[in-house]
Formats: sequence, structure tokens, C-alpha cells
Amino acid sequence: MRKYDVQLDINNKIYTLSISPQRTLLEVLRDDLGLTGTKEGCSEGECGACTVLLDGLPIRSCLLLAVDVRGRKVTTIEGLSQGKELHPIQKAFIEEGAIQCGFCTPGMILSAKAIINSNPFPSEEDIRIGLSGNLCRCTGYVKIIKAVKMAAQRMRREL
Amino acid sequence: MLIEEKFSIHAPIKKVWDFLLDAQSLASCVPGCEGVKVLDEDTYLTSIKTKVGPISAHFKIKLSITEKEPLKRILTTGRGEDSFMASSILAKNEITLNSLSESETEVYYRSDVSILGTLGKFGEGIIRKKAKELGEQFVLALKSKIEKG
Amino acid sequence: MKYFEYIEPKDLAEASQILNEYPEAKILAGGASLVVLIKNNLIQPSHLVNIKTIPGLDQLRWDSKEGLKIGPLNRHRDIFESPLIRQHCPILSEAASKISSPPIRNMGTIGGNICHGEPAADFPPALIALGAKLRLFSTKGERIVAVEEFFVDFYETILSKTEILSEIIIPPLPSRIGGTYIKLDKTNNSIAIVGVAALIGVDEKGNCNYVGVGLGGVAPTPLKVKNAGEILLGKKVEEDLIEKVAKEAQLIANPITNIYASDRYRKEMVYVLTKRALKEAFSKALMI
Amino acid sequence: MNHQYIGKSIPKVDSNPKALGSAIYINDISFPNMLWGKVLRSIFPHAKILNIDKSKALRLHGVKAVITYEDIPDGRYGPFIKDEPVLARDKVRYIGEPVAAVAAIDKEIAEEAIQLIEVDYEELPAVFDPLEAMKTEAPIIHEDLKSYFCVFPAIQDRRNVCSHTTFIEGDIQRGFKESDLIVEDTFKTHMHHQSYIEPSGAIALIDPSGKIIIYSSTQSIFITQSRVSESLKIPMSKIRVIAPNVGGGFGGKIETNVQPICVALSQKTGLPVKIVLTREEEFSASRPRHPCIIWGKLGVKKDGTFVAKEMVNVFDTGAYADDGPGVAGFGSLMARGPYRVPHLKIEGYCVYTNKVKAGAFRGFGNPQTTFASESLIDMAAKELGLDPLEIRLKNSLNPGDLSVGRQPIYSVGIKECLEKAASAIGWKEKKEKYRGRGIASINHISGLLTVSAIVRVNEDGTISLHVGTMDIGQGSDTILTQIVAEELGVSIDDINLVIRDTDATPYTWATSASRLTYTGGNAVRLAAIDAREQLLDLAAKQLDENKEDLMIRDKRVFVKYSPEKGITFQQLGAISCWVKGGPIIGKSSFMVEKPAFDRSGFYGFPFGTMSGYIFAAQAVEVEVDPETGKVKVIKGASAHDVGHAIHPQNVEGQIEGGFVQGLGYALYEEIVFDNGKVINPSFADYKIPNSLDTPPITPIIVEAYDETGPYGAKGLGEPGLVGVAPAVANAIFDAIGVRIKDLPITPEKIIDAIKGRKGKIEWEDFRK
Repeated sequence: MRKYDVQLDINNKIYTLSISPQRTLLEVLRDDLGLTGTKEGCSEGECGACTVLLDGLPIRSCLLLAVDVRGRKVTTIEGLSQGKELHPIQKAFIEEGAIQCGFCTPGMILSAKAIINSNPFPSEEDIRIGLSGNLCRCTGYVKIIKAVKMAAQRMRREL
Repeated sequence: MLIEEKFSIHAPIKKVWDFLLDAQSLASCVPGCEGVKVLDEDTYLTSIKTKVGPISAHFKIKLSITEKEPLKRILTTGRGEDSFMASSILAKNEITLNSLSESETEVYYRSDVSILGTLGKFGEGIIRKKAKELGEQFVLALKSKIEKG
Repeated sequence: MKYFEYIEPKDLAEASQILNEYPEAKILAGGASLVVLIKNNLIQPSHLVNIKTIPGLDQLRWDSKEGLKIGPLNRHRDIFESPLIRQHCPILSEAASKISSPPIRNMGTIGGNICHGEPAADFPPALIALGAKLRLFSTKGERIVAVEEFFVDFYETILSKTEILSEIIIPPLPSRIGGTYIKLDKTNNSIAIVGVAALIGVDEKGNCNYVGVGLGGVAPTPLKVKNAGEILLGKKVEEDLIEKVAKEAQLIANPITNIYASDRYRKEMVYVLTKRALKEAFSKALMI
Repeated sequence: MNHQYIGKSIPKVDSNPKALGSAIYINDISFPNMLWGKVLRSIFPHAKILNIDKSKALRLHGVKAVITYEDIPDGRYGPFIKDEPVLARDKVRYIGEPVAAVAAIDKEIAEEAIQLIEVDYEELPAVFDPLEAMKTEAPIIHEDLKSYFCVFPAIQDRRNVCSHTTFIEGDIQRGFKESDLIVEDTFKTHMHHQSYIEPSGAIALIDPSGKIIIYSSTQSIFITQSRVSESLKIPMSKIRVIAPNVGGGFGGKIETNVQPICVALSQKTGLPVKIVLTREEEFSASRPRHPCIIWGKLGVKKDGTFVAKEMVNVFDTGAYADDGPGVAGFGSLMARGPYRVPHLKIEGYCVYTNKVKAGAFRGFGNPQTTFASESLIDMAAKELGLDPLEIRLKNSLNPGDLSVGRQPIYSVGIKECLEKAASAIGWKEKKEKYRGRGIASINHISGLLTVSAIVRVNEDGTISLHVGTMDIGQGSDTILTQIVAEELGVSIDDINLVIRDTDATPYTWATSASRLTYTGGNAVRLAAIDAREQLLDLAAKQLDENKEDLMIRDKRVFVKYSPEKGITFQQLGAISCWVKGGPIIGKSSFMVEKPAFDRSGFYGFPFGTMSGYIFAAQAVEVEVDPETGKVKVIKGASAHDVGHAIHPQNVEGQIEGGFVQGLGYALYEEIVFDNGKVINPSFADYKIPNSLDTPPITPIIVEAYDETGPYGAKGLGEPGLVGVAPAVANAIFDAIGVRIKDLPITPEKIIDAIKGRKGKIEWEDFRK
């Protein structure tokens, strides 16, 4: 049972770990590093609760082997708000009432960040496509889409 | 999941019936079957290896004859599992014979198969297709064995 | 998941050699389909061979003679966004946009999508319509096969134990050509109940000089409508000819019944969608 | 009257940690030396248990305990009928039923261990269809049904029927004689799963004093406490239930699933034991919505006036009763709808079958019967050539009309809901080809059973609200905090919420029946008023003023005509703790009791009194592709009479979430069985709508002030979903003239209907 010494760059912090190859990034984040903001809803790559950013792109951390991160930067929800100050997307989710049970929220916020990074003027269609990998059962997505629009405007310093 | 097949064999009904009761010969018609151990007159142990794409399953099966009407009908239940893959199989099979003529017997076989656990989850439609293929191969083997033998 | 060895080969030869040495080894590309199978205990590989460490497998090059050369490690996202693909075979970009959701499109690769062998996968119909070829590498040598010959059965391809898909080649197409990939699915971008990709090329006189139709989800493997050419090539594209090709597609379809739809419904829909795809492809060709 | 907090959409009190990802859910909790549990589940729908051999499992390294029915008391539990064991005893009744459980040092070993447990089964004949199960030759699923303890006088008058509820008003035969037109048909709804994104789970441990502590993802810490108590025969004084954040429930987490097993394993090992269900276990062995077969008959006058309605609703409750009797009873009570119907005979059967047990899911039977009754209304309107909107407006309840059970209802905004929902989707506008509009109007309740609350004034004048209600995302924590802040004139931040802990909060029933704004709001408001009066009494003494002349604002009591004379809460808090009067504790215990039902026409109804009637209308425009049968939902509108919106933004969230969950019920979602086995237990094959599947939705708030509710407010948790399926079915009929009567409405069923052929799955009309 061989373990692999791996350096993981998570939220701009380097962690040197010795990991068994069958362990997913999700397991390492939650069980080894205590970053429980990334959630497990189905462990089959369907629900999106495990979404993290890999070099800025949303991926399923429950389907990615930790050893396969290989030097790419991982951003989890904990890495979004440096210290206390809420990220504009987090603020918008709170103000627009886009949070109900909150279980899909971390994954949803990271997908939103990727949408805005790739296109500062996202249309409603762009937002819907960008969020289509994050299942939410409580909100019906309406206020989440509104929050992403609001956050995009804020991040463009228009509001 | 229901699999049904109706076919005729150029052989008298008595010969077909005796063949069905002879466990070893019957097992030789089942594709992927690796021999039979007779526990008692009505129960047999066998194991079947099948492959669905990259997935290979290896079922240890206990087959018991639940009803016998000589020269007419035979009902069996097969129950088994592939512990390696936490899947289990349950098959209720019914074979009915009716003699069309001295040298021609019509065989109707019907089996209700349900597979539980991970293999079952793989895709019911695909397993139905695979089971149908296994059924067809069984029929061909049965026909040729009886007609030649 | 159960333990497996993890290997990062430096080139295709080493990867193929490992496959040769360990019969239960599997190739790891994006991992979107493979890891789900492992997690569900459907397969228990002894080794995972991560080919993402092999340089050059994610390239995308255009060569006016041989056409487009696509590395198997191009992710669905890369295919969707590539200017080269949008210019030379936009139908592939359209197919990529209909696969699952952004996170899967950021992980899954075109090579993985093809080699997984899912009959309702989104790339194969488009690749069949494009007349694509696949380069298969192994230590025993290389071979090139037409994409429609690559598939054998449900989740089964002609890849030998030691072969690796090393390149997807899309031959150059006539200039005036239109295409579309229509996917009938339950909810947006879920697995195709029926998928039809159609390409039609027309010459200056308006006669058909290219036709390619690929079907997904209606047989144990993706299908090519082989005699679409006989029906359309060299002729004016008329409604009745399009219906003939659609009838042909319905004829060769041999669908299963599952929780998404019955075989009867798929058989009917493959006719409807093939007709629509050909019509849309033709109208796009006329616009060029 | 201008309120400071009521009616304002303040930021929700629990949003920050959720946005930061620091909110804790059950799977985020672990303890030192904690073991992982795993349940061995039956692979047979109906079989005797001959023998269970644990030896191999026990020998596996890392396994600490393996338990079966022999290791636990023979306790049975269930909300209405105590028929369910923690682990199967004599026989198994559905595929997935817990048979044994293992505790091991990690997940992988636990999963390996359960496969080493060998169970000898003797298969019994099984029945999967409720109509078959009611026939005399059907196998009996609960031989000793009559011996089970029932919390209500259950009528069990047919085979495998565990509850039969009937409502009779007027004279049904005369009603149909007086009708000019009668429409009659059979409808069928399917099994539908809550699909909350957080899988259920629990951790049990035993503290040094021997008290059992259960951490559990639940919609009711007190129901969890009582089920564990009655099943394992442990006094409630020895059980403490604590709930972290819950990732959605929608009814699926009201009753227990793994909590008793965790406790039993923890008792056996003396160590904390954690079990979290896999998504596959959620889809194949939790508590989805009851499938239902409905026969309905509606009698109307030529001008559209409803005269008589007769319905028989056969609910398939699966292997155990669970909430079945309640669903069959309540679904039938709601089947009349928000209309005057003088002659009524509605029956609800709750029938056992050898399938996974069905439980509570948003609507609690109402979505099933409403799908049939709102479809029948459109069928009648078509025959009479009436506009479906007009026929509904004509028969809608007016303030003062009576409910089923003759309760007068004064807060009835249903007409406004219908008009506003219809106009929001352009009801009267010209329609494009293959497009159609449909509407459905529904009633529901939000007053049920009890909530109790304590409001304490702390020594520094800040406030602690102790209440046992569970906020699973619907916003009750925020709304109840707004009420206390409004009554006591303090800020939201001044209120310390003491929640989610049976040792720290007074009893409450459950987050269920859309009731926490109405029932919970009333309780919390009364407790706050009690505390306020004590504060005013103490202030009156301190200021030597008449209590009537005193007012409160910004945590300060002052004299009305000379505001500079006053005393702060901080002073009053200190005085009450140190000087005189004693700590100020406001309390309340609110039970919904009046107005009582006139139960003369009720037979076998498993509930006490209900109130807080709420109404809604859902309208939808669809486009149907005639060649593929695919339905595209163009736009939707959902208007709700909530009495008075305490937090408008939160109300909209419930409306939008309910609507999309309703679309899933109508078009996409279905648990599919093969011989009692669930064959699509994953989000890959059980599709819930994603952001690309949802149309623009217009939420509309209608406010018919309800005197009996806090600040006139009523609930709306469930109605958001109830009318969507019939509205979609009616819109599809309007678009292409085919009436689909069995859910979900798939493209294939539409094509089969267009081609006039029987669907692939046949089921016969069971009235014959």
C-alpha cells in the first residue's frame, strides 16, 4: 500500500501530505485538512455540493484523485473570504436571499466565481449554464441567479 | 426483468424432458457456467461468469427445482451472489413443453430475473439486453445438444 | 474506494507497456466516468495509469492536407472553446456543449468520452458524421480505424489490452457544409435518449457533395447511417430524400428499453430527429 | 400599523456561516474514537428470517460490534401505528429494510463487514401494487396488524389496509342526480423523492453520566427523541437530541431512520458511532412520497357550479405505515379543494405493499389528490365550454364559508390568487401554436399541533429565545427572531437563539405542515408578550408610573408623555436578577385547538384540529413539441395567500423552490421499481431540475389578513408545490388536446396519447 508525497496548493497555502492514491481530493480536504466547507451530497459527481475550483475552473472534488491535483491551484469556499471580509458573491447571496438550507451554497458560490471570472458581463443564460452542475432543491435557483448578476455588477465596480 | 423465448426442438418430448432433468447436461448449455454440483435431487450448486463491457461478474448460484409436472412443466428458482461486487441475482424460471408431433417438441421458457446491488445499478436496459443474449445462446446450445445427442 | 497502484508514465510506450504487464490496469484521463465506476464497485482496477503526465496528448493542430488532429486529452471545455474546431468542425463544439455540466466538461476528455464506450455518448455521433478516424497506439504498433468501427458492444471497444487512443483525426471537409447535433434528453444535458448528428455539404450547383449521419443511444454502439451517401450524394437535397435517410436511420436502430424510454419510442424518435438534423444541416450549408 | 421588523426582508440570521462554508452539518462532526456504522439491508421484498450468522463479520479486523434484532429490545415505532422494528425481527417486508448493523473503526471495514454477515431467508410471496394488496388472495404483510398500538381509532376494514378515512357531507347520490354533467376518471401518481442534497445521518454517544446523546440531521429533535425512546425502551430523560444545520428535508427527515441503530451500536460498543446514508440508500430505503391511485367523479351544473364530488384515493404506503395514515387522511381532507361543494364523499385508503415505506413529503397527500381534482375541473370546464379560470373563480370560497368539517374560514385570498397568477402569465393573451396555459388552485393548512417557547431577559437586558423548532432552510429561525424583536423592541442581534437541543428548549412537534410561521409564530409571540408584560410591571414599579403610560423602544421603557423618564432593559435585567422580582421568563404553550372540526361526517380521521387555512394558485404556460412530446415550460406564476408576509423575500424563496420541486414531480422525477427493487437509485438516473430546466417564475404574495395568526400571518411551506403538476397537465391539454392522467408526464406518454395508443405500462381502471 504505497503512499505518495504530494504538495497541494489549497487557498494559496501549501500542504505537504503523504496520500494513498485512491483517496479523492474531497476526502483529503474534509478528513485530513478539516476544510468541511466542501460538502458530499452523492459522491458520484452528480450533485455539485463538492465543487471546488482547480486553476479557477469548477470541478467535482469527489471524482478527482488527490494525487492527480499535480501542482494545480485548488480554491475552496474557505479560501474565498480572506479572513472576516465577505467576498462580494457571498454578500450578494446573503442580500438576495439566495441561501436556504445552505448545503449547496459553497459549491454554488464557487461556480458563480468561475462564471464571473470568465465573463464579467454574464447574461442570465451564461449564469444558468454556469450553475447547471450545481443542484439545489430549496431555492428553485431564481434568487441564486439574481445574486450572481448582482455580484457581477458589484465586481465590475458599477454598484 | 422478464426474459421469454419460445422455440421448437426436433426431438420427442420424453427426450427433451430427460435432458432437462440431467443437471450436468443442462449446465453445459448455460453460457459461462462452470460445472454443477448436485446437492440433492432438486437442488444444484453452480457458478456463472458473465461479462458486461469492462465489468465481469462471477455469480455462485443455488438452483432449486420448485415444481415438476413430468413431460409438461418444470419451475426452478436460482439465487446467488457475487460477493466481490456486492451484487446478488434472483431468477425464477419456468420451462413448459408441449409436443407438436412425435419428433417435434415446442419449448417455452420464461425467466424473471432481478439483479440487486451494484451490478443492478449499472443499467437495467443493458442487463436486459445481455440476459436476452445469454438466453439465445442457451436455446442454441440446448437445441444442438438434444438434437445431436 | 479500494486501493490501487498509481502510475504516471512519461510516454505512450511506457503506458502501453504497463497495460501489458498488469491485465487489470486501467487508463486514467479526466476520470469523470472511470472514477464513478470504481466508486460503485463495478470495476476494481489494480493500477491506474494517469496519461495526463504524457506531454503532447492535449494538442489541437490543423493541417490542410490531413485535416484536424485532436489530442485525446482535450477536455470537453477545450473542444467547445477551440477556435480551430469552431472554424473547421463546429458540430464537435456543439456536441461538447451538450455534455453534462461545466464541472464535468472541465474534467472529462474527448478520449475518455470515446473509450468509455457509452452508446449514448455525445461525441461519437458527431465524430461519425465528420468521418473521423482514430489512431490507436501500442507497443506492438499503431493502427488507424474509422470511428464507427471502434465500438463493439455496450461499453466495449476494439481497443486491445495494451492499446491507447493517441489521436483523433478529422479529414478536411468541403467548404460549403452545415451540421448540427440534436440531443433528446430528459432534463437539460442529461444522458441522451436519442442523439443524432448530421452534416450536409453542397457544391456551387446546389448538389449534395457530402453527407454524414451519426446516431447515439439507439443501439449497443453509436451507429453510422451507411447508405446516406447513396441516397443524397450528387443530388439536389429534397424533402423526400431526407425522409429516406431518416427511414434508413430508423431501420438500423436497435434500441433498448430502460427507465428513460421504451425501445418503441426511441425507434420513432430516431426518425423524427434525423429528419430535423438533416434539414437544419442543409439550411446551415445554404447560408455559407 | 408600521412595524420595525415585521414585513421587512432582513438578512437571514443563519446566512453568514452558510455563505462562508463554516456552517456545520452532521457529516462535518466527528469525535475521538468514533466508529463508523453501516446497515445490512434485505435483498428480498418479503421473506422470513431463518438465521443470521455474524461470526465471519465479527472476526474481521477493526469490527467492534455486529447487531441484529437479538441485541435490541422488541420496540416498535411509528407516528400513527407502532408497526416498525429498528431491525427486522421475524421477517423482512421490503428490499432495503435494515436487518443488521455493524460498527467498525472506518468506513471501508464497515462496508466489508456487512457483506460477511450471512442471512438465511425463506422467501414469501410479495405484492407490489396496492390494488392487488387489497384483494383477499393477496399475501398478508402485517399478520399482527390488529395488535399494534394505534394513536387514533384506525379503521382497518380490508386486507393490508392499515387506515381508511372517509369524509361525508350532504347527500352524494342526490348531488349527482342534480348535476347536469358528471366527469369521472382514474388518475395515478408515482413515488417521488425529497432529494434533499444533504444525505441523512446521525451520531450517537453515551456521556459519562450514562445519558445518550444523539446528533442527528432531523426535522424534529423531539420526534427523534421519542422514536428512539419507544423503540429501544429508554426513558426520554436519558436521551438528549442535538441537531446541527440540516441540508434540506421537505418532510423526509421528520421521522427517524438510522438514529435508533446508531444508539444501539453505541450502547454495544460504549463508543460514539456515526452513520451517514449513501445517496443510493436515500433513494432505495428512506421515506419518499406515497404513490396514489385516484378515482374521481365531479358533478356540475351547466353554468359550472360544483354540486357533488366523490373520490377514492388509494395510497401505497409500502412496508410500514409511517406517515401513511396521515397522508391518506389529510390528502383526502384537502381533496375538496378551495371550493364550495355541497355534496361530498371522499375516501382515503392507506395500503401496505412490499416496497420501501413512504413518508412525509411537501404537501403530505395534497399534491396527489389535487392532481386528480384539478384535472377533473378542467375536464368539466372543457365539456361545458367554460374558461378554466372562470369555473374556478365561480366556485371559490368566500370569507366566512366553511371548510370540510364545517370550520368557518375568514382569511380567504384564493380569488385574488387565481386572478393574479392567471394575469401574470397572460391568461387572456393570444397563444402561439402548440402552446397552452393551465392553472390550478389549492388549499392547505398551517395550524397543527403544538409549539412552546421561552423568552428570557438576560442579566444585561439582552434576550434569549428558547424554542424547539428546526430551521431546515425555510427561514423559521429568522421569522421567529423578527417576532421577538418586534414585540420587545430589541434589535435582531440582541436575541440569542437557543435551538436544536432537547435539553435546552421546551417541546415542539416538528418542522412540518407549513406550520412554523403560524403555529410557531403564535407561540413565540405569546412568550415575548409574557416577558414584555413582566418588564413593564417591573418598570412601572421602578418609575412609579402606571403601566398603561409606559412604552418600549430601543431596549428602553419610558413614560409616554415624558419620554426622558425611563429605564433601560439593561437596568431592568440587572434589577430582576439581583434586586427584586426574580429573573424575567416569558413562556407560552400554543396548541391548535379551535375552531374544532364538526366530526359528524368524519370516519377514521387520524388528526385532531387543524386551522390556519392557506390558499394558492399556480399557473403555467408550456410549449409541447408534437413530434417528440417534449414539454418546454415557458413561464410560471405562483400566487399565495399568506395572510401577512413577515419576511417577503423568504416567502418568495419558498414559492420559487416549491414551484421547481413541483415541476420535477410533474415532468422529470420518478422512483422506478422492478419486482420491489428501486432500479434508479442515483442522481444520474433520478433527475431533479437544474438551473437550465427552470423557467422564469413570478412569485405573487397575496395578503388576506388572518386574525388568528401572528400579525395576520399564515404559512406557505407546502402549497408552492401542490398545484404545479395539475397546472402543467392542464396546460398540456390546452396546448395539444391530450389529457395525461398518470405522473410523471413524460414525452413518451404524450406521443402515445397523440397516437391514441395505450402506454407501454398498462394499468386497468380499478373501479370495475
